[in-house]
Amino acid sequence: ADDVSLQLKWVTQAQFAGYYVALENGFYEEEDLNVTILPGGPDIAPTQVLAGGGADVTVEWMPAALAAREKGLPMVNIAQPFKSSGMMLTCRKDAGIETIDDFAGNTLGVWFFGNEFPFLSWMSQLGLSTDGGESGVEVLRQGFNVDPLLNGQAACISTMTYNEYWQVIDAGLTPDDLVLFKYEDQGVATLEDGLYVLEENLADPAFVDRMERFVRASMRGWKWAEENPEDAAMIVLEYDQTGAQTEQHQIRMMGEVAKLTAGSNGSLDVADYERTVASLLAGGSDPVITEQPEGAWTHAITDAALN
Amino acid sequence: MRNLLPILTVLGGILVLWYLSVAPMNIRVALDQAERAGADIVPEGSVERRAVPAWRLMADNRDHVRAGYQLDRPRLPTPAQVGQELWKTTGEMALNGRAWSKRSLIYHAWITLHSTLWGFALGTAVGILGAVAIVYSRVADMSLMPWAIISQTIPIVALAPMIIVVSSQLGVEGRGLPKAIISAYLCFFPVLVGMVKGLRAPETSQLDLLKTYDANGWQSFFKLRLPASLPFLFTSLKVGVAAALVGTIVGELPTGAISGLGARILIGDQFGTPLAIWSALFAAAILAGLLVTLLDLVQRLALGRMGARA
Amino acid sequence: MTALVLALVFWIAAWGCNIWLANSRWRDTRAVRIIVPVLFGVTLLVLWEGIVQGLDVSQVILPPPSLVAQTFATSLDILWTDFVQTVVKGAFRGFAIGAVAAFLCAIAIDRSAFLTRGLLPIGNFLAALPIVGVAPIMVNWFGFDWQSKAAVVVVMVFFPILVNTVQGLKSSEAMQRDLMRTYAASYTQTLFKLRLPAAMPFIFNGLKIATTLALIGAIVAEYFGSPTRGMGFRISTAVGSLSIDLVWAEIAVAAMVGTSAYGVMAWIERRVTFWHPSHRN
Amino acid sequence: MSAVISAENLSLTFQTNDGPVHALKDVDLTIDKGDFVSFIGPSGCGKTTFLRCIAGLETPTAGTLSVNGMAPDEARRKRAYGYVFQSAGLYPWRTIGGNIRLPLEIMGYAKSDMVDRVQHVLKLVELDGFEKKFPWQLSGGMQQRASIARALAFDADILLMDEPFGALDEIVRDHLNEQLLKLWAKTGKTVAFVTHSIPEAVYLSTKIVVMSPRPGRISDVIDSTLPRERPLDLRESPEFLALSHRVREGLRAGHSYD
Amino acid sequence: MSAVISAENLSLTFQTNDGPVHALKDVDLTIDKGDFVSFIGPSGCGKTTFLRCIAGLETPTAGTLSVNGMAPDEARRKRAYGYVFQSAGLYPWRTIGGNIRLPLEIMGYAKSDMVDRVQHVLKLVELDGFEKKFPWQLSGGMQQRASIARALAFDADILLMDEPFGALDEIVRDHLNEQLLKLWAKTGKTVAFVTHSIPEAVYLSTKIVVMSPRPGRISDVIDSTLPRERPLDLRESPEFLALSHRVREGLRAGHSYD
Ligand SMILES: Nc1ncnc2c1ncn2[C@@H]1O[C@H](COP(=O)(O)OP(=O)(O)OP(=O)(O)O)[C@@H](O)[C@H]1O
Ligand SMILES: Nc1ncnc2c1ncn2[C@@H]1O[C@H](COP(=O)(O)OP(=O)(O)OP(=O)(O)O)[C@@H](O)[C@H]1O
Ligand SMILES: Cc1ncc(C[n+]2csc(CCO)c2C)c(N)n1
Ligand SMILES: [Mg+2]
Ligand SMILES: [Mg+2]
Repeated sequence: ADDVSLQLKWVTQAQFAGYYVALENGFYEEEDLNVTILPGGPDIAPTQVLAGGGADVTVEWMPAALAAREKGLPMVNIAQPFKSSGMMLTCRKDAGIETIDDFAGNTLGVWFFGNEFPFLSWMSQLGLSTDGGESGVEVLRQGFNVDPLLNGQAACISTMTYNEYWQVIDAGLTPDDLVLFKYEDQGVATLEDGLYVLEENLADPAFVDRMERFVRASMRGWKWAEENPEDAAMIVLEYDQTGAQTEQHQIRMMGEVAKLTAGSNGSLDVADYERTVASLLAGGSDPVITEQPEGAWTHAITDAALN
Repeated sequence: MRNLLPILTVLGGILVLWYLSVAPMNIRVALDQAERAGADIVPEGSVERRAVPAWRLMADNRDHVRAGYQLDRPRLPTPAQVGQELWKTTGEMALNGRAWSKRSLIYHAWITLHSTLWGFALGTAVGILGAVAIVYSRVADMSLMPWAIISQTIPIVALAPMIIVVSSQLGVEGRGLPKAIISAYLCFFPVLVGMVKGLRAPETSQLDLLKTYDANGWQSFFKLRLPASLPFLFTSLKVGVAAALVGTIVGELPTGAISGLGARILIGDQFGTPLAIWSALFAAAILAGLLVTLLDLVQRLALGRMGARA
Repeated sequence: MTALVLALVFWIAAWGCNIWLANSRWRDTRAVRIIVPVLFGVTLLVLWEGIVQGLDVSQVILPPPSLVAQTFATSLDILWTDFVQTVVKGAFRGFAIGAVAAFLCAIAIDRSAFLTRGLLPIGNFLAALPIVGVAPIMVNWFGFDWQSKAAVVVVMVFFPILVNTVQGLKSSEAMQRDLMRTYAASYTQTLFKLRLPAAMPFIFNGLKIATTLALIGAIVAEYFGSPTRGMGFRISTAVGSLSIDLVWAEIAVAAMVGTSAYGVMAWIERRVTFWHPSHRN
Repeated sequence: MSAVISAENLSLTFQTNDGPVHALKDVDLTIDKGDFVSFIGPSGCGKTTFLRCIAGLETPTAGTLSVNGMAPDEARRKRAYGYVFQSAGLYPWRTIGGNIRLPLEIMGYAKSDMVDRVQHVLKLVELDGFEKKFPWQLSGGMQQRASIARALAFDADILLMDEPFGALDEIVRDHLNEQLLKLWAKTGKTVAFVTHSIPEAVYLSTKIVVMSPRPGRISDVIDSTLPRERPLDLRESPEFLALSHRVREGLRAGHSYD
Repeated sequence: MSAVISAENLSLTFQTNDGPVHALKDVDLTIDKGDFVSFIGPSGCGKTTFLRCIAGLETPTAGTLSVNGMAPDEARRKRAYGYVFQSAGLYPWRTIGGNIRLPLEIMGYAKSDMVDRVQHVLKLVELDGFEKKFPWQLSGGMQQRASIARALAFDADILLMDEPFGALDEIVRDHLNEQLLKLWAKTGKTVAFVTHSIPEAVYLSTKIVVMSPRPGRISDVIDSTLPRERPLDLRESPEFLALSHRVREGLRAGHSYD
């Protein structure tokens, strides 16, 4: 069997259910692959791991991948299991937020570590400065939890539809207390959770062959997970070594993730790609990327894998 | 044993203070919860309450103060809650034969201990070898010592991700080794400093004595310098093992997130379960206590056999 | 490859030079004492540059020191902002608060032999704990700005200083205390004229340990939430955007700050405890 | 002459882990004003303990002890004596002048008075010019003299000295003995002096108290027959040797050799 | 009798930060086989330095010195002498037996031989039965005897002793002096002995070397007129006192009192 190592963007959770399902159900084995899944963490940059040769393929968000590409690390999107973005800004009504016009003068929680790009380009499209002050917004680097919203340190925080949002709900706030700004609805959605490899590797036919099999099996995993959310969640729990994830949360997460993967067969939708690039380029004075990327994606793998 | 009563008294004092702090720390969360459940709270609305000091809230909402002691997600859990959580994730699981389950703190403590011991071994070896080099070579003494100090001012958290990337590039699987390296990085310094002191502990007259016997370098190392340094070694080993544990946990905090006590703290933080954080913290404390006590015992035994006074 | 070879040659030459210097007849001069470790440090940098260039290591994994220096020079404003946020606001204030609190506590405890006996073992135990673990709790309690960082630092430096001070206060010899009794000296007189001066070497020992802890504490705490400035914030964000050169620039700042803080502490120590055998010439 | 220090049936037992240690047992002794009394005896016979009882640093378990007609503790509070310890015990962070000033600061002397007194006692022990030096910059003999100066700086009529010259070599010791005698003659203080050296005890004292251990008690009290004026070579006189012999015999009686 | 140690025009200057220190200057001395030579002199006059030169631990800057007809360093490698330091300097982690065995282990003696030798010297210094004790379990005098035993355990004809009894009290010291004399008589070793005590020097020696400082030189060499057989009370004889007087005068001449 051929070895493939996959670096995840975050800790083991249903966000990555497709890969765990493929592993557990033997889809990889059927493709004659021996897959190792490396969980991520708050200080693990998948891009860096890829650059260092610690993994063959990584799950990454497109803004971070394109930014890395500009840094001289040629990452290429070979598949895009997530069709839509799950990111949103979750705000408290009692902090006085009703519409996007209320942001000015408030504190907003944002993830950094390569996840800040969509937010930054959104703000610059809204014409809000992110250095604090009356006319702009005060940005707080959100940690790993939703506490800033709960104890009032921030008016809004970043959440994923499938994860942090539910933690806010679990903590006792009701949907009535909250206002949600989905990036999809604001027209600033960027592509999340794609599969990326190093460009130089694509010159190697053996590698390309392995990736074709890998993507095929992974997409089988995703489709299986969409159809069997509860079983998929249990499989994820099986692989969670921290032992801290709960069944309820993972099942719920799987349900939400399924909505995001639903529209994708794994092949990158070029229109989505272009929308993402446009959004990142339109960053005003401080855009995330400065020029149109070349060769940042390929359909070669998915075309071969899915036919 | 003479110290038992004072220690218990101080511990008792700490417990009382802790219990007393729980009410003001948790009152806001308790009131928010009660309000959502439909109770009348003065003043209304959590935003209004932010301007009111905790003692006022407690005075105006006496009925809800008690609720602060039973929250699921307290800002400050009670000692009893922490104890229960600890027991649930250790003793109770062990009794059910699930000590090695991923949900058991015993399993995570073991992961942490494992890396700590490797780091400790590595750090101790580096520290002792460095000390020998420093004591026997002037060049090493002059060039290494300042850099050993400087090395400790570098934030290891910043190095952690790089250590992981580099070691995976070198073909090392898993996170155990990178953690052990970080832990060794913190551990070697106290051992080095202690051993340098220890190896230099023999007085000139003791060294001269060996010279009058025309002893060679090995003999003076094994018959004088090494035994003379043992008390220093043990003292610094105790500091070193504690440092190794800190290193492992720091290594697990932002980079591990897979398993180990540091990962439990991180995950506990991410999912807003303070009890998980607190119980992992206490487990780490217990682990540190056990390690230091164990070394203390070894020290007593070894030095006792070497004729140290009881 | 040539770069690597050159670096190795330089390494051997510098090491040889150091051996010669350390055994030369100027070996005890101030200049040699400074040159030797500096040359050693330079050797490390050259070796690093040589390895990175020679083995063509990607700069998103390990940038060469030359690039780090360049980034350092061009990012002075960022580095300064982060320095103010993390060091001046977080670490320094936390250190000051923690040190003063520990010192006052030690003096209070010291009046009771009973409390001292109870607190010393506990303090020693707490000083050995992985206290950085409280960082997430402190961020939850004190918010994301410098206050929570200072709080972590307070907790981290408190116990080493407390334990050392209490031990120091006990360190005056029985004879020296008896001398005070023969003068029928009051408690405060004995404290200020005997026990505090005698405790100084211990107190400085605690302070020196605490300086390195303070920086680590302030940086780690930033990983759990921070404003958009600070050394911990920058390091983590820079890793995320693969600006590893900036990470190293921040590391350099941390090392310089830590080393100078330690140096200043050691300097004050030498002034204050000039009488201690380890400082007499 | 009146009794400055008087002990009657004095006993002191330390409770230790290995059972009680009888450091002093039924000690009777009177020291008159102006006396120079030496205590000599093997290690552990209670010399230091007795001096500490006088100083009010230790509380006897039985018997009575009065110093200047008061209880020792009261006398201590009244600053009735100066105490010189075996090791000089100067505070290393103070200069010689600062060390001598220490008791004066504590007792609240006026600034100008302090300066005078420090100068005075420095001259007395022949250390003028060393005021600004730190203790470790001085030889052992000079340190010991400074510690005597410290005990002389304030007005106490009693001087308690516990083996002050124990750590010094014989020649320096001879010299300090001579100086101490002069000083005693000049100031007329009452001195209680502990020593291990027979010649020292004989040379200095008007009264020699020989002690023996387990339990610590007085085995001989010898009134000196030597004149008050004592040149150093008095020590080769037959009278001196006879006294030495008597002391040695007294000592040997109570001594085990290990 | 043949010269075991002979020094001619021996000088040693230490280079220090405060300029050169002339620890020894033009020292001439011959020590014959079987001699017991004491060195006495004020602190800093170079006694220790001279002994260390003999032992090959210090290199003279001028003059010649031979030990057993060899250069001192060669003699050291041949293990020509046993050295007894001022403090017993027993290794605290070794038992008394282990401490005495130390030089034997280093010199590679056979196991069985070691056992015999340890037993033999323990008996010699009257410490049989204490082999398994640790140093701290012994009194100061016993520790000092153990350190002498350690220097006797291997076959060296020369014994170099640097103030071995400096830290002990007078009575214990008397006792050890007596034992040392016996041992010397029994073994016939050549002894070089440093002391601060005049009675000790006079009581023990066949030859007393009086030294004076700055620069360190020999100011007097006194051949003892005392018989080889020396009971303790010899010390009250006129001959003894006369010798003591001569030593004291020699000392005082070269002494500054600090
Ligand atoms: N604080 C104490 N606790 C218990 N035992 C004590 C204490 N102080 C002294 N002793 C014991 O009391 C006895 C007398 O001691 P002391 O110090 O008075 O003897 P000393 O005559 O001064 O001896 P030395 O000549 O060695 O100074 C000794 O056996 C000693 O061990
Ligand atoms: N290693 C050294 N470096 C510099 N000076 C030294 C050294 N050793 C001894 N001296 C100096 O040489 C002189 C003679 O010293 P030495 O130790 O021989 O004296 P001593 O007669 O043994 O004195 P004591 O009776 O105090 O032991 C002293 O002034 C001393 O300070
Ligand atoms: C410090 C921190 N940095 C980044 C992320 C972003 N992130 C990585 S995967 C993922 C999906 C939800 O878990 C998200 C949001 C985070 N959560 N915390
Ligand atoms: Mg005493
Ligand atoms: Mg000497």
